[in-house]
Amino acid sequence: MTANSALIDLTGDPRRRRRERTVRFVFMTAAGVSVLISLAIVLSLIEQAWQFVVAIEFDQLLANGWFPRRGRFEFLTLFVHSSIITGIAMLVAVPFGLGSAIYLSEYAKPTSRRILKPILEVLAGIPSVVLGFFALQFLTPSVIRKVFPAADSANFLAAGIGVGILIIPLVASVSEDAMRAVPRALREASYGLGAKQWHTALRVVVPAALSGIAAAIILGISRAIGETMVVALAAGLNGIRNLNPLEGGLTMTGAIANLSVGSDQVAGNDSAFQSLFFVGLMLFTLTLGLNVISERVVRRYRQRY
Amino acid sequence: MTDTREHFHQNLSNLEQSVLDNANRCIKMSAMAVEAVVLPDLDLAARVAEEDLAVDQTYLETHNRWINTMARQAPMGGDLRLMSVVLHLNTTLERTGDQCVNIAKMALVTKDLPRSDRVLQMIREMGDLVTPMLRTAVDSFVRRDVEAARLLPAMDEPIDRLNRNMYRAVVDCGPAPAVLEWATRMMMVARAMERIGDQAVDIGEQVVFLVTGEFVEFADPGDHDGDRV
Amino acid sequence: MTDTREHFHQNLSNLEQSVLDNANRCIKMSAMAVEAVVLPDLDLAARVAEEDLAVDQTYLETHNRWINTMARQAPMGGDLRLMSVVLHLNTTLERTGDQCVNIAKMALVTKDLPRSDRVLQMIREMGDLVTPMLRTAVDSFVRRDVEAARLLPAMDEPIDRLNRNMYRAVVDCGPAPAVLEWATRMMMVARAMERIGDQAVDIGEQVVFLVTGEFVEFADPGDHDGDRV
Amino acid sequence: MNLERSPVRLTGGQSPVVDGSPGDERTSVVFDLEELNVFYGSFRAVKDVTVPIRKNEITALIGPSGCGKSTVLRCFNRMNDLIEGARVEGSIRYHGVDLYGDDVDPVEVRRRIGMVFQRPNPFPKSIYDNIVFGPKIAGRKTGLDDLVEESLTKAALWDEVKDKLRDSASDLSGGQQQRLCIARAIATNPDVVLMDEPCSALDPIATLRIEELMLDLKRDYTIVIVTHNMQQAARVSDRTAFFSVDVNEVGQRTGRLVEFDTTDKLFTTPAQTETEQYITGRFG
Amino acid sequence: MNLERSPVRLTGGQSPVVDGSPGDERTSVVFDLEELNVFYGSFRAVKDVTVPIRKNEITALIGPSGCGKSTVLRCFNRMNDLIEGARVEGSIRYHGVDLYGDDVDPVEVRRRIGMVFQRPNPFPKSIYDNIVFGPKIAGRKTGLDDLVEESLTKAALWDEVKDKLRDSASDLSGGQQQRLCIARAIATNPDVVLMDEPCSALDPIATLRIEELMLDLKRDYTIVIVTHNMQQAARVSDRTAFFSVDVNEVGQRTGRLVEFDTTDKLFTTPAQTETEQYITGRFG
Amino acid sequence: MATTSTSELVGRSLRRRGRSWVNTTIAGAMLFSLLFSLIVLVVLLADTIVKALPVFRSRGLEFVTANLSSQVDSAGIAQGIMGSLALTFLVIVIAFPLGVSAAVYLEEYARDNRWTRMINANIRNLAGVPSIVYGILGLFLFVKLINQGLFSVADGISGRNLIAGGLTLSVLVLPIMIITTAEALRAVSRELREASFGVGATKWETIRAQVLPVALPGILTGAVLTISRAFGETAPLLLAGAVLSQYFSVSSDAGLVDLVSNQPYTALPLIVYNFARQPETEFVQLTAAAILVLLGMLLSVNAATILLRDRVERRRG
Amino acid sequence: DGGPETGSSAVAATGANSIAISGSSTVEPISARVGERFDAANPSNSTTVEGPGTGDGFARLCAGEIDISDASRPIKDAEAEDCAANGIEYVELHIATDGLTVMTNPSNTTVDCLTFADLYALTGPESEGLENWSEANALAAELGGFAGFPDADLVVVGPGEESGTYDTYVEFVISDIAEERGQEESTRADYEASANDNVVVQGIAGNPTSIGWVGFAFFEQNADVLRAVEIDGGNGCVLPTIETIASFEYPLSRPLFIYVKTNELGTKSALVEFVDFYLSDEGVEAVGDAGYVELPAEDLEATRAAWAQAKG
Ligand SMILES: Nc1ncnc2c1ncn2[C@@H]1O[C@H](COP(=O)(O)OP(=O)(O)OP(=O)(O)O)[C@@H](O)[C@H]1O
Ligand SMILES: Nc1ncnc2c1ncn2[C@@H]1O[C@H](COP(=O)(O)OP(=O)(O)OP(=O)(O)O)[C@@H](O)[C@H]1O
Ligand SMILES: [Mg+2]
Ligand SMILES: [Mg+2]
Ligand SMILES: O=P([O-])([O-])[O-]
Repeated sequence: MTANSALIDLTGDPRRRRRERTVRFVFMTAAGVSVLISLAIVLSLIEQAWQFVVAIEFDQLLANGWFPRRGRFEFLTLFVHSSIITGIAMLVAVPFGLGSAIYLSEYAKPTSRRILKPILEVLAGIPSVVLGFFALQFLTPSVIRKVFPAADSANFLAAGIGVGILIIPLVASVSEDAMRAVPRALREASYGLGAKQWHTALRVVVPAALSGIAAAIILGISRAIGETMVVALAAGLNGIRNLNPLEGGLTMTGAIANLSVGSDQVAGNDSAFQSLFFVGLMLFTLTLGLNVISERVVRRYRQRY
Repeated sequence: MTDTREHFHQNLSNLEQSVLDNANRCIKMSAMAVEAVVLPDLDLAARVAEEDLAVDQTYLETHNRWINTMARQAPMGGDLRLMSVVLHLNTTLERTGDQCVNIAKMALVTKDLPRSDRVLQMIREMGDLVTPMLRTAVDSFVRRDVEAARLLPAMDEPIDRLNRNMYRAVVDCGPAPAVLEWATRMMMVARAMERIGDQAVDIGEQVVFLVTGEFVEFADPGDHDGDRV
Repeated sequence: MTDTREHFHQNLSNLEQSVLDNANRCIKMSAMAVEAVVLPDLDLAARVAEEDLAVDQTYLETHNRWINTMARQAPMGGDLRLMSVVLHLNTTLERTGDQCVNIAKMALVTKDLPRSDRVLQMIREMGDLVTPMLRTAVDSFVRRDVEAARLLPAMDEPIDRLNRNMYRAVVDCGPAPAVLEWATRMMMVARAMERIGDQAVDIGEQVVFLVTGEFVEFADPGDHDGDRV
Repeated sequence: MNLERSPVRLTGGQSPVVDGSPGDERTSVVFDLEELNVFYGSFRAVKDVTVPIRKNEITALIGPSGCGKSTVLRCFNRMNDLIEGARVEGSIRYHGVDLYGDDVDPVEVRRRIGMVFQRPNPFPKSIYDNIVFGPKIAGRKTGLDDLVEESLTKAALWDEVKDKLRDSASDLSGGQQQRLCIARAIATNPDVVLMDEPCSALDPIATLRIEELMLDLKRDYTIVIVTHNMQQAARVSDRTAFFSVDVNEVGQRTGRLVEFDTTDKLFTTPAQTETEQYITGRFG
Repeated sequence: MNLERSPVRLTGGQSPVVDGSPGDERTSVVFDLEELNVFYGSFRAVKDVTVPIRKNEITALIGPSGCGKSTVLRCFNRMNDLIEGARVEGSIRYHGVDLYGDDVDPVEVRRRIGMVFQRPNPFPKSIYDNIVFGPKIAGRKTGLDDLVEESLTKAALWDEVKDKLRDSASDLSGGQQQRLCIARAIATNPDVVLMDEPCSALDPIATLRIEELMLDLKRDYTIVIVTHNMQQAARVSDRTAFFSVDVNEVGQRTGRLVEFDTTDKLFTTPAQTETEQYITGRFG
Repeated sequence: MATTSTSELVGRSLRRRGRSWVNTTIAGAMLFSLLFSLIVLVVLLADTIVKALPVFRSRGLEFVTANLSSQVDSAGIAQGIMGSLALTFLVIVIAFPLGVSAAVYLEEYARDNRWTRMINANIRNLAGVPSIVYGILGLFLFVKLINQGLFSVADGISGRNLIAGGLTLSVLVLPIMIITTAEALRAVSRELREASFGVGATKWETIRAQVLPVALPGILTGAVLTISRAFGETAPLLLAGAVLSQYFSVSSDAGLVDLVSNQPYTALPLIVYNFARQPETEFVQLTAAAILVLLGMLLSVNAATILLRDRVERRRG
Repeated sequence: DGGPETGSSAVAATGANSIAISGSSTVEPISARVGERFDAANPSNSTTVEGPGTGDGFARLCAGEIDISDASRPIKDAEAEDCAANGIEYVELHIATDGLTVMTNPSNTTVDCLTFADLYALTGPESEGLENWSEANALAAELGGFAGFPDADLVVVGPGEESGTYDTYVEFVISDIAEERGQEESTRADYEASANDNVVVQGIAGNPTSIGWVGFAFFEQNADVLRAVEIDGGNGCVLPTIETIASFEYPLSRPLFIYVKTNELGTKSALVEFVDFYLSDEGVEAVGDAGYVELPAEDLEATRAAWAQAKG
């Protein structure tokens, strides 16, 4: 009724409304920046990479090895080297990372967890350049050369192990999250059926967290491919394709770092310099792809619980 | 449509069945009691008393089970009405049983007394009315038949009339004291049958309540007894 | 100790109060009804009939509120027993009210008839017994007094006896038909009072159930009526 | 107000029975839902709900899971605005004003129409700050102490907490927390309090205490409560709306008002078979 | 067995009333708790519980929150072993064997004494795999198909899922999931099934269905159920143990058995005032 | 008697059948994989300490306060420490408010439409982009544009300054900052928000008075972790203009503006990298010593984080 | 403008009291020491010394971005044209001499002295794929070298292709023969390359049958774990020592330069003072400190004269 409509005023305080709009705008701008950044990344990469691609001949991409100075831009070599290092890294990170995750989430009592978990956190906090030095100055001379005296001073094995160590905390924490997201109820159900601890851990929890674990591994791969400093210090600069883990070679990130550190050849050669953007774009695309996949996988387990 | 609370409804129909058992006993007893008085047949009277033991037994059991069911199931809606009706009918039927015993007992105390044909005829007539009425009431409950239940006050009408006329018939029996005593006893029998009629009406009321949820008295029960003013 | 369900318990005590209201009405009515017959006083009789309207009204209301309370509160334990007792007493008291009306009506039909002193004396005696007995029963309920309730069958004893002796007294009244008619009517009055006594005993049974949770019949009610075999 | 409208609506096939009661004339209508439909995206969660909510009464919304009780409740104070894609059709009038009208500020609506939720959700602050938050943001600056005492007293919590108003609200027991939430809701001086399964996280004793509180509160407020618990609706409410749910081929559940009536009537002699089956536990 | 022991124990001041019933002699005792005390660290959560659990009966444990119902229940299959610092004193005899005896393997205990939890917790695997998990780890290799059918049939779920045994259990409704959990529990062929508030996450209709199922199952199994819901205990159980809780100065809550009796008796004429007050909603 | 036999039978079936070696073995293997990380840490630290010992023994903490030098025996890392601290400060100033604001927008304001989902996915992906790619961005965007005077702060500005480095690192950690903040915000229960809206609070009032205070510990933990990440980053700075050399010096009369916008800079991790490339065996020792300082600073940041988180967890119960 | 720039290529040599030096990594230690000593006396000065590589230094010098370009070889014509096009004027100052040192593991006793032909056979473009010393015998013999290589694993270690040291090695050792044989003027691609000379040193030290090359300073630092190989440039085997390098008797000796931009000499007094100091007796000590060979007095005077002339 009109009498009541007059009595009941629901229009609210205009000042509060205005303030709402202002605040909202400020926050929106901030969010916009993140979009700008990714645009900037893609644009800066694409523009320069494009210049590179048009500047070179196609067979230069198939030439033997990655030697920008010689106009040999065999990207495949970089990719293979990156893959080898990533493979070695995952051989280290997956068992140790997963094992750590299983131990922390399934076996460790709260008190021991409080003590043990920081190990991984501390390891995660070690800068990669430190591990690069470790790989170069400890792993190669004091470990690898002891087993394989023939190993080169810069070799995939040391770099791979270094990268692997670097990734253990990532794999461990993402898969531990996934395992801890498995409801306690599921474990109790398993124990309630007379399952032993390892049954519960390996047959109930791990399968339930499988997609999270998969995501952890994919993320680990993505991180391994993008890791720079360990590789730059410990993997060597060999641009010829090499499949021997005891010898070294240039990876994608190594190539970028190498180009960025600067050299007389590059300064005078457009294509060689722009190859940096080309490799950067490849790296970006590759890790993006992996991240998207892991995201998909993660979303699957998020949905379940 | 599945019945989710089958165990409860099983329970509930068991309770209803107990009440029906008593109802059927009462129907049988009312016929037997009248027969016992009219013949008179002391064995029959004794069997009525015996039946009543079963009625009382069932009554007590039903009451306890009613309380338990109520505590356990917290029924609602129609189920709740049924529970309330069950409790009510349980009491009513126990009383009906008692009335039957009251009638049957008269067979004993009147067995050697002289009779009045007119009074005996009236008792017979009432007996012929009251048992079918009780059966009608119980049937209306079994079939949840509101129409049938609504007929009961009308069926009670002749019984009331016969009962009212009893005074006159008894007084007319005098002056022989033996006959008078017999007739006086018969007045009690008539009164008991009249009450059974009332209880049948009461059952009918409960049936109407059970089905419609509305609780009404069919008629002022104060009217059933005594003369119209 | 706070009472968490105060609204419900408020509800419950309102229900109990309604039953008590009817109980007190019945006590008053039973005294009035006997008085009306003995004097006889037609006004008093009319007032009994009037009271009964209130009893019936309360009875219906209580029944409906009972169902609602039951549906809403799903009581348990002592509360549930109280609910069951309330339903039972509600019915019982409505019938007590009816009995009082039945008695009072006799004032009307017997107002011009000659009387028998002996019978009148017996009626007086019964009246003096039955009202206090009803009061005792109601008090035992109010106070949840099992001891008092257990006294009721004993109190019913003299009433039953007087009622049994009524036959003889009535038969002894003959042969004057007018006196006989009056006496016969008085037999009905006695019978009604005897039933009120029974109902008082019934109330006592309920009190015992309410307090102890055990439901027992104090005595075979079939015994209250008619002669001992 | 809208009492002249026929309280009985017949809207074809499966028309809900919306019955008046003898008390209709005594209380005025606070909310008037007409042909309310609520959508989540393109999916219709609730269909054609027509219900009047009366002043100083407790109205309960009951029905099986997913029948849209919460959905309807959250329309009363436009809480659904916060849900992505939620959309309302039909009208909700609040004292005659269209709640979803253009110049209606949902913030203002929520101040006037308080809400209490399923799990007690006190702010992780002191008891005092919990109560004064609403009034403060609404611009109130004075008399806060009195307000706190008044609200807590109304919520039957004052005696238990008066000595620890500065303690964290999280240290209270579940039942106390829920009463605090009620106190918080009434501190903004609303005239309606909505409650969505306010006792489902509480134990029976705490539940009963909240129910008692609701019965006290209806002297001052109009209360709408959603509950899973039939017994609870029966215990506390004056009127009950029973919703049922139709499931379509793809498993989407659309709620539908089956019956609206006084609680006494609905729980003892429902007009609809569906209601009877629900309350007696036969279903499906 | 232990029937010769006096069913009535008097342990001083606040002795719980543990009453027998006419049926005592007909059923044998499966569990015999005597003077059970459970500690979490140094804190005593449950005090002096003496309760016999009888075969093919449903025994309900009720009481206010924190009174130790779950704690006691989890002693029956040594689930408390999994909680750090949990410790049991007193004795639990299972068919006369001390459950906490030195050479008793808790894993074996849990196989014979199944458990169903508060929220349905199917493994995120197929329906089939859920059922066979227990039997398989126990070494069973053959007749699994039959076992699945049998368990699901017993759990009143077979008809609903027989065509989708390989589908994920997560796609079932809440009520179906809980029945699946019951099926899973009985697939290891236990003789006792423990249930901790098995319906508290379900709607009323699903709840009633589980209750019906329990009543069916007690033909084959002994069931112990913890419930918050008095009505539920009343509806389904044969005997009920009512626990109360004493709160000490520092707010620690120690549970205590107040009364143990047949459900009929306990809910209509409890022997203890405390029980009466609890079931009639007066408390505190 | 039947009773005894039942109980005997039951007792026998419940009896423990020896310890499960499978269980023990598996538990041991899992524990070892966790301890492997510890072993690595210990070896790494021990190796570094052993290598660094001569430096500390001969120079004490002097090399921490000394500037870079081509002479091994006088080379110090003071410039790296100062540079790293300055960069960290810039990251806090730039990335923290920006990241928190963006997260608040995305979590609290943005409608859940394709656009928002895209932005969210985009941010998550940015967090996974290798840091060296951010270096490319820093080089292309900041170094170059600043050099061209686009972000002119002072006259004669150089593109290779702290601003470029700080911006590059800020951009690098921004997605992580947004994600951790968003996670902290998401952990705030919906109930709390509804409670606030329910008493008539606006969105901003709800966020400011209820959501942010609750999320703050989480946001801060995330921020500290993020910042410690920025602290240890090397690769992007290689491209973003940090000086990678044996020697450079900063003018002693450079003002603050001049310092951030017009003076060369480096960071501790870069010094480590550069030292590690030097020929002299003494540089190996110096590298190790620099690493110890770097780790020391990082560990104190991490320890603070862990303490902070433990306190928050305990407070929440 | 889109011109090529690396991360270390954008020092704007603008401030009146800041000096930007870039270029050869070989010369970097010398310039760094000089800068250090200069700054000690002039704290308001800011000096940056970097060593990305000789060519890079020239590129930046010619872009006007730096004040001084270090160089381990003379400027190429193309680079000089670039400077001219940008109007950049400079003066070339010869400051020291270095000897590129070919090394092997001390346990390798079979090889004492190598000719350019031997080195070409072992590390030249045609050696790509060789994994055993003996496999190089044929080519070495063909080119008239030593050719007596044993049957042992061949491991070649050296600085990355980006370095001027690599450049010099190619120029001195490979170019002539490669040009003659119509081969690419580069080493084999499949050697162990590292930007970190320390890694190169370790690579050689860690492998008994390795061969590699670094600047003399790097060798000297690690003389205990390495063994320098004598080089026969046609005039007999010569071991690299301070003396043989200074006298250019050692065939792989090379001059080290700084190129100073002269455009701003009039306005930028700090730069003038800096170069003055560089060439002073005190400044020149840095050469020896860094492990390089100081110029003979007459050469130093020539350099000082060139500088004096440039100052005008
Ligand atoms: N935010 C949402 N988006 C999409 N659908 C929704 C949303 N919230 C509820 N629904 C759907 O709307 C229907 C009604 O939901 P609502 O929560 O109102 O039911 P309810 O009666 O409160 O159920 P419950 O008793 O389980 O709380 C359900 O089918 C539900 O799945
Ligand atoms: N793991 C534990 N550690 C320490 N104390 C515990 C633990 N579990 C339960 N308690 C305490 O033991 C007491 C009994 O808890 P329990 O869970 O058995 O109660 P409950 O009766 O099941 O309560 P609810 O009805 O809330 O489930 C409580 O005071 C509780 O706080
Ligand atoms: Mg809801
Ligand atoms: Mg519990
Ligand atoms: O760094 P270089 O001296 O080899 O150019």
